[in-house]
Amino acid sequence: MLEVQGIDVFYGASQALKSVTIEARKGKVTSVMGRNGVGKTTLMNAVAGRVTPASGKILWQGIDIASSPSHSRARNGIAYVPQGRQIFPLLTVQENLETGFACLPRSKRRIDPEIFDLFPVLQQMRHRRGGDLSGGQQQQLAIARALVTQPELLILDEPTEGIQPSIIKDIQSVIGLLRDRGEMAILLVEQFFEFARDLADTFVVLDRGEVALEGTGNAMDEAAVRRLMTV
Amino acid sequence: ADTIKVGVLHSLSGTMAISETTLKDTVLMMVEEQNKNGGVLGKELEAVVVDPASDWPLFAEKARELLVKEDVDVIFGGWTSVSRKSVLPVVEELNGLMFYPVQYEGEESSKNVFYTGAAPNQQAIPAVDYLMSEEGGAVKRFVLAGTDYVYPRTTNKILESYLKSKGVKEADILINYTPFGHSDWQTIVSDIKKFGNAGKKTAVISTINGDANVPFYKELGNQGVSAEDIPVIAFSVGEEELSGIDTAPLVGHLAAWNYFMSAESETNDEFIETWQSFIKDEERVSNDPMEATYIGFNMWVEAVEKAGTTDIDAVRSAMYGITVPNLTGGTAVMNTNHHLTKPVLIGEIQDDGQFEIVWETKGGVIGDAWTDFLPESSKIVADWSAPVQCGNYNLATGVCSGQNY
Amino acid sequence: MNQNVRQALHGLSASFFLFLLLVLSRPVLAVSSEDLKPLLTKSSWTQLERVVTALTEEGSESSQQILEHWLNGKLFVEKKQKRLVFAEKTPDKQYRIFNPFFTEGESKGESLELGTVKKRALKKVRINNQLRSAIKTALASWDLKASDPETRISAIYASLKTLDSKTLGTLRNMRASEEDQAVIYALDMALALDLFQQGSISEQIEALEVLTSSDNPFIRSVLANTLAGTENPALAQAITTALAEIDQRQQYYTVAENVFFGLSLGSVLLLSSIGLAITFGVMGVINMAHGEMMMLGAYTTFVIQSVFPELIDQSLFIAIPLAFLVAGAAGVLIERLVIRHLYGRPLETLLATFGISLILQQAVRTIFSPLNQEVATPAWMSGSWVINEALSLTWNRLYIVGFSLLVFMVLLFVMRYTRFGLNIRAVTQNRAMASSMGIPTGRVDALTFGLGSGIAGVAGVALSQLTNVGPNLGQNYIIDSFMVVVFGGVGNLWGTLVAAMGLGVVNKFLEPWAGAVVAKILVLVFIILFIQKRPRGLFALKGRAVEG
Amino acid sequence: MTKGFQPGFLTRLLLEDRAGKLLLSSVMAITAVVVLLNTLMPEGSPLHVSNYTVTLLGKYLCYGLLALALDLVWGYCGILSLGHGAFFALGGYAMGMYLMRQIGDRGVYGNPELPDFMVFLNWQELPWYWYGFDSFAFAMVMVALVPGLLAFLFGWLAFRSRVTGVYLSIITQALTYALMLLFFQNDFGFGGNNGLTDFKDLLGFSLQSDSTRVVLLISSALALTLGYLVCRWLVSSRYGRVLVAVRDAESRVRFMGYRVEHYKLVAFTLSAVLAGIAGALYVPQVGIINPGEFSPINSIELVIWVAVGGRGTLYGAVIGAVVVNYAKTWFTGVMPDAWLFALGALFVITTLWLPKGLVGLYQQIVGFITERRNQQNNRIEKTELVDHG
Amino acid sequence: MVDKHIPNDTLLYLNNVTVSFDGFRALNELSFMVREKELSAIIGPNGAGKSTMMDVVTGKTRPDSGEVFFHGEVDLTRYDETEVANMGIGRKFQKPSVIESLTVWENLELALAGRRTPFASMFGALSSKGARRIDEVMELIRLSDRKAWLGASLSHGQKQWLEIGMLLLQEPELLLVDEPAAGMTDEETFRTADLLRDLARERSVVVVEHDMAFIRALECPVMVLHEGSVLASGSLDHVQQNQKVIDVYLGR
Ligand SMILES: Nc1ncnc2c1ncn2[C@@H]1O[C@H](COP(=O)(O)OP(=O)(O)OP(=O)(O)O)[C@@H](O)[C@H]1O
Ligand SMILES: Nc1ncnc2c1ncn2[C@@H]1O[C@H](COP(=O)(O)OP(=O)(O)OP(=O)(O)O)[C@@H](O)[C@H]1O
Ligand SMILES: CC(C)C[C@H](N)C(=O)O
Ligand SMILES: [Mg+2]
Ligand SMILES: [Mg+2]
Repeated sequence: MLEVQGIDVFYGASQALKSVTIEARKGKVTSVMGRNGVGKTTLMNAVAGRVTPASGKILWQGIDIASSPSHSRARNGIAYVPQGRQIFPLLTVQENLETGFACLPRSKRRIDPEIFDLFPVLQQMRHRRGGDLSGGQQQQLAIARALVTQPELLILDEPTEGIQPSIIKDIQSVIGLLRDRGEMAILLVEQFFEFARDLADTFVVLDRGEVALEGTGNAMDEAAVRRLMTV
Repeated sequence: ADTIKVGVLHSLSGTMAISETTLKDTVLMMVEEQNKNGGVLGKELEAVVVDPASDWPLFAEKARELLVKEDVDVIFGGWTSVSRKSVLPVVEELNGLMFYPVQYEGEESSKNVFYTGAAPNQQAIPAVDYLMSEEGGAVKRFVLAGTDYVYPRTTNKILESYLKSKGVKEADILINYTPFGHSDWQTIVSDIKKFGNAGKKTAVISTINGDANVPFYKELGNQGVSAEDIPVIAFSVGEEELSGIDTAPLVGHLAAWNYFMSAESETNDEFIETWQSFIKDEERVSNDPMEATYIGFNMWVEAVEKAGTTDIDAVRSAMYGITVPNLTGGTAVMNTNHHLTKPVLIGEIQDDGQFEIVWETKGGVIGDAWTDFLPESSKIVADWSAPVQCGNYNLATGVCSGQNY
Repeated sequence: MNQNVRQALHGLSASFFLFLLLVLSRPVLAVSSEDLKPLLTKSSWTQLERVVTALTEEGSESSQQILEHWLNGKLFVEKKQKRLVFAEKTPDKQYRIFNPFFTEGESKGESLELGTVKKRALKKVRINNQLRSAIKTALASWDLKASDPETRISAIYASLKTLDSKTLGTLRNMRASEEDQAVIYALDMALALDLFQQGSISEQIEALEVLTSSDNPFIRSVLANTLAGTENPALAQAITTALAEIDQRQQYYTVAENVFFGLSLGSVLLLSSIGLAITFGVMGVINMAHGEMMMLGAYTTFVIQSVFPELIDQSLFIAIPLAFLVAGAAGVLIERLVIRHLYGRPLETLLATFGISLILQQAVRTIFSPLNQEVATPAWMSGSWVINEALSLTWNRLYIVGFSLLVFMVLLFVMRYTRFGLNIRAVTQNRAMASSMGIPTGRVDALTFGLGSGIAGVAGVALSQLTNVGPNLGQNYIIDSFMVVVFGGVGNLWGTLVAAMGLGVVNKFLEPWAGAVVAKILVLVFIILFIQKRPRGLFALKGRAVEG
Repeated sequence: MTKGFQPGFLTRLLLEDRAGKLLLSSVMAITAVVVLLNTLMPEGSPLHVSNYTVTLLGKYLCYGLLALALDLVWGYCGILSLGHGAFFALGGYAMGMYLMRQIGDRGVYGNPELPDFMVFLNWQELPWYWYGFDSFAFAMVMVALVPGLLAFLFGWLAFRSRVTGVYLSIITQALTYALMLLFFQNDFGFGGNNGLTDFKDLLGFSLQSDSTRVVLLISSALALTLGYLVCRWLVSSRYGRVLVAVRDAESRVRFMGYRVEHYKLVAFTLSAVLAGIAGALYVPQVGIINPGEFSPINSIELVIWVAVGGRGTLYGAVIGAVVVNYAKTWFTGVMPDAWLFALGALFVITTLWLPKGLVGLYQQIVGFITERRNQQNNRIEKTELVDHG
Repeated sequence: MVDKHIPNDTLLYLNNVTVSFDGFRALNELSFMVREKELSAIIGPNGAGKSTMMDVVTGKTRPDSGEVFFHGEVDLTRYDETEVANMGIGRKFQKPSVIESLTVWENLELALAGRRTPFASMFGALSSKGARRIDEVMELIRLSDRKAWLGASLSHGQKQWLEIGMLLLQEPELLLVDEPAAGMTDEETFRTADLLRDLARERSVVVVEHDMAFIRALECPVMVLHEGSVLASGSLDHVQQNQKVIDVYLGR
């Protein structure tokens, strides 16, 4: 499905990613881990089209999309739940969800009721402005909004940040559910070790912009990973 | 130098460009024509155009630039009084020579400026005389509507005192001021209507400036204020201003000027023809400040020829008493108070945007730098010839005050 | 004066037909040529006035037409033949001339047209306001017989000032046979006025009862003048009561009028700021070129009218969509070339758009000359809607009020209920995220800016009906537009509506009392103080959504 | 870092501010050269600098001081004032009133009590607010006090009510607009549209003499230098850092216990005083003050000078003011019909290619060099703006 | 004193505070107290009103009803942010907020306790004691080597630390900390917990967090907020047993 092949990303003169290669497959969760500032978000941004890699390829269903704009990637099935939620603050919850319609053909433009089953609070706050929600509510909205686009690749950047434990569990089970349906590939960035470990089919640990460790989920060496995640 | 430089100081951008650009073109045309006739003193004239951009202090700066950097021999320029006031200290300091071609409030006579536009007594007073006459409708009640600044204020002060001297009562005078560029005239036109409905014949004397006129006249037309009921006589609305309005509903409203494009004279026909071919527009109109520019330019040329030099002092003395034909068929004379003698015409707006001349003074009216209708001004005269040789000579005290040299 | 006929005569083709009709049905004139002679030579105003009297006394329809043509500036002397002609301007600036007379036995028809001549061959018969007013009064006596009741009514009111016995006779006869209620009312007024002016004290008081219901300003002035001159206390008392009643009504009209003036000023403010409510309010571009977009719209109207001079009445309907396209396209272009690079740097958009506005102004000066251009008002927008003698509302303002509300509604609908509107809001709130949701941000940005600019262009069409169409048009409105948008609360369309209308009405209620200048100053001070109370405008968005 | 007032703090101030040093020394140097060439070289000599250049330079320096004043509040405190022209004009009017009073009975009507424009409009006596302007000292106090007081009152209201952003900008614009209309009014007693003109002398020196003009130029240069030093000192003190903090995160600063409105008020008032001083120096050099100076467009242009030069650097503002005005002078002379195209293009191009203004270019070059020199320097600037939400 | 049941060492006392936004009650007659030199934790579902409570205490939001007493007598709801801050209440925001265009050192300098008037900051010099304090704190938050970095260039976690450092220098009596551990690695999280415990020796600290491991490490009483009022309180173990808390917050 998604193959990131040796990408380099620069912010001005400083290099944030150095020849990073990862892949994500349908029905699988790929966990990306690493300390603060190692380049996880940058990597996700590159896949979603917010930063352009200086070199390397991003193959999505076999086609190199490294230079296509983010909205066309979204239309090709890549949905993004960014770090920090990025809710449209002045749109209502309903409208926030509807922005996802831009990816859908006219006939498919509806919000799957299942989404409200997953996140009941959104149903309740449907007409409140996104910006007025509490942090955790916004995180749920962000995930729901990504699901509206019926994606084939779901990118989640630290979805548990600031979320109450029960919802973390919910999110965990939602991700598990989505994976088990086998309809989408999931890229998950997470610092919360247990969460990442429990979900990961494969994992990648970044360090200073480079892949330091990778492997399948069940073969994950906790000590090694934790080492990479401390200063 | 092998050319004689003529400075042109008219705004080509900003709010006043609407009016002033035409005058720049007029000067350029005059220069071109003069060069075709062999220039002046055998030398070619060279126009130096700058753009003071409707920015008053910039007028002073540009005047200085023309006089110091470009070394021009004469400046034609200015429209608003404030631009002239801004240039004044500069031309006086550097002993330059400037021709100012627009009607203004008077109360000034500088050694270095020749005023070829109308003084209040060459526009406002005759206009009132006309309105009060039988054929002007024997008006008994007056609305003085103006933009809130010096020219209208002064003109209205003069008119107020003139009207009162003619027996018009305080209650029959309504004075109204509006901001620059005022565009919403509903209330005022409606007030004028009400004021005019009281039974006595009423007229409006408008000193409304520039941009505000179009919306004013549109509103007049729409509210159905017709010239027979309440005629409006304007001092700042000429052919050029009318070219931006559909004049059909305005037929019969008036203006007082020293020149109308419709004046019948050979020089005028010739002038219009040259102008239209110069500007490459058959439809282009001419107006009063253009005539003032025309007169000023020709006078200057003649004075230079007479003096045999472009030396400012020599030219200035040569200016006094110089006569040149004006465009309405008579002659204009430059007086020693630096103002012209010229006729005053009243015209009615026609539906083609022209004025029909309905009245004119018999012979020329001498421009009065200091009006006789304000107590302080009436004491002052301007006379740059010996023995007075001063622009503000106080008859009461015998002192010549306010000179900067 | 016969308003309808006069207006009809303005339209070229229409007038021509009417003209032919009149000409064909005209009887022989019974005025001696000696009487008309002053028309042919340069004669004094008094002489000319005598001609009017002669024609009036003659009284035939033929005289009526001569007077009408004279009044409308269509009566000329053909210089060579020294004869009187009616002349009609042709589109190629020549004149078709017609014979106003015809002798007995001459066959009617084509011979009336005398051919086409150059302007130089003709000399217009002079007219001034004195004459105009004399002619109009004279024409009123013909209008009394007009078939259209409106015309009759205005003729009756026009005759009030000169109620001589002859006119009164006509009026009395009319009263006997008239059926139209409104005309009867007017006739009663006229007769009562006569009674009031000529009758005994008791008759005067009786007449007052009728006159009290009139809103005619002339009648009021007669009452006031009589009051000043009377010594009879009973009459004085009665007049005072009547005047009080009339003035009471007048007051209501004044208030109504002020409200209308206010709304109409408000609608101009609304039109001029609503485009800015999009480009600035929604997109956050400090768009100093907004005024120039309006200017483009106004010039589009001008161009349309010069390209299709025969379609003046329809011109606005062509101009509105076209102005939207022209200004909109300019907006899209500006967005793509400049603004696009400046998102996230709102203050710099001020700098760039200011530069663009300078360029556009100068471009218009270069292309169209720095002079104002003439934009004609279609017949259906000229004049006013006469509600009664004291209250009338101008059509152009009425239409503009309606139009501004329409534009507002459409825009509101687009922003609230369409996908495009949703996309606009999403993009302006978070460009990167909107893109990640599949919204083509570049296109949405360009179209949004185009929409705002296009609406500004449409506003320009409306403004062309009220004010100067010149290079400074935009500059005159830009400050007010920003004031309105901000006062209403940035990003809130309803706020813009209420702010525009509110400021308009406040201004118009202050104006009669404080004068135009001080009213404006007071409104500005009011805005300053109001913002202290509501620091985020009238309709501030509240909550953490805004602060966050 | 800064330890407040200490001997030698000036030297230290300048040591840390290389661009400022450069700017001030060029201002001094150019002024000196112009003054010397104007006074020492005989007229007609190719080296002679005309009095045209002298006044022009003087005017630019006044604009520079004005721009500096705006940059203090806009660049450092985030207050985008679209009404700073008002303070400039008020200072100018205060000076103009003094100059009018200096005319005494040398006016055209020879009235020793009333200025000319009052005489012919039949004013009977001098309005009270003209009292005191006979005295130079009083007038100079007013030059600072009137704009300062207005700014103080206005700021006190607005900052206390937490009016920020465009709302603040627009009410400052409303302020200058209202003042413009007010001063246009003839009845207001300031000469209406024509303003105050026909000045004769200043402290007894004729305004038309070259030496007065030279002195005015030198005064402008000094005022600019002093103004610059004061502003520089302010922004490099802790006060300046609070201002920057207010600009970036106003509410955070409140939670730190700072009275944000007082900080803003001090900066705004000081800035208005500086603008007033600039106006006062400007008036005798251009010879007229009229309500046009209050026009909102003037204030917008002022903002543009600062933006072109580079906001938030102080020296950038001065450079922007001089460059834009020089461009205007130059363009209006050489291409009177098309100069707006050139100026407009200049603004567009600056925004597109020089996002940090002219001095941004300089900073980039210097930054590049120092980066080379000192790899450890990590003061990176964020190039991309964080999305809100 | 407001209530005789309020112990003498109460620092902060919320009495029946209600806040609503467009009809929605974010805080619903909330009452609780914080004692002097006490560390306490607040947990509760997203949207329970935790941040709103802090807004009320710090003067950002005015409650519809109810009072907030500081030191038993001052009603904080009558004061604005600045005054509240100067009374000795510091706050760390949920979203880290440092001054982006100032350096780490300058950020800390601004926070350093001292007179805050414009004139004081113009003329007042930084004492050597103050400078030492800043250096100490910089050491503590491990940013000594980043002294001259701009706030903007710090990573998320570093910003959190810097903000904590700023609060320390403010020397507040009451410290409100909103989600300090968010975005920190586990190791950093525990260090933060240690630090907060340390701080609570000299002042009161109220911490809001969702990370149970962190809360546990704080070793302090816990209060659970739900729909704007207190649902449960006591030790962490105690509230973790509470069925309602499990239902609305912890999950199974
Ligand atoms: N817009 C930017 N400009 C310059 N540098 C940046 C920018 N965004 C990120 N960086 C730098 O790039 C590096 C990688 O950042 P990134 O946001 O990808 O880290 P991360 O792994 O997601 O960290 P965290 O866990 O804190 O979210 C960091 O050192 C950061 O300082
Ligand atoms: N300005 C506002 N307008 C409308 N609703 C608001 C506003 N501020 C907060 N709310 C609502 O009040 C409730 C409490 O919000 P608050 O931020 O205090 O929650 P919280 O407990 O801090 O949640 P989290 O743990 O997710 O940060 C939420 O439901 C939120 O939607
Ligand atoms: C009447 C105006 C058009 C010109 C006049 N001289 C003025 O004041 O400014
Ligand atoms: Mg990240
Ligand atoms: Mg919270």
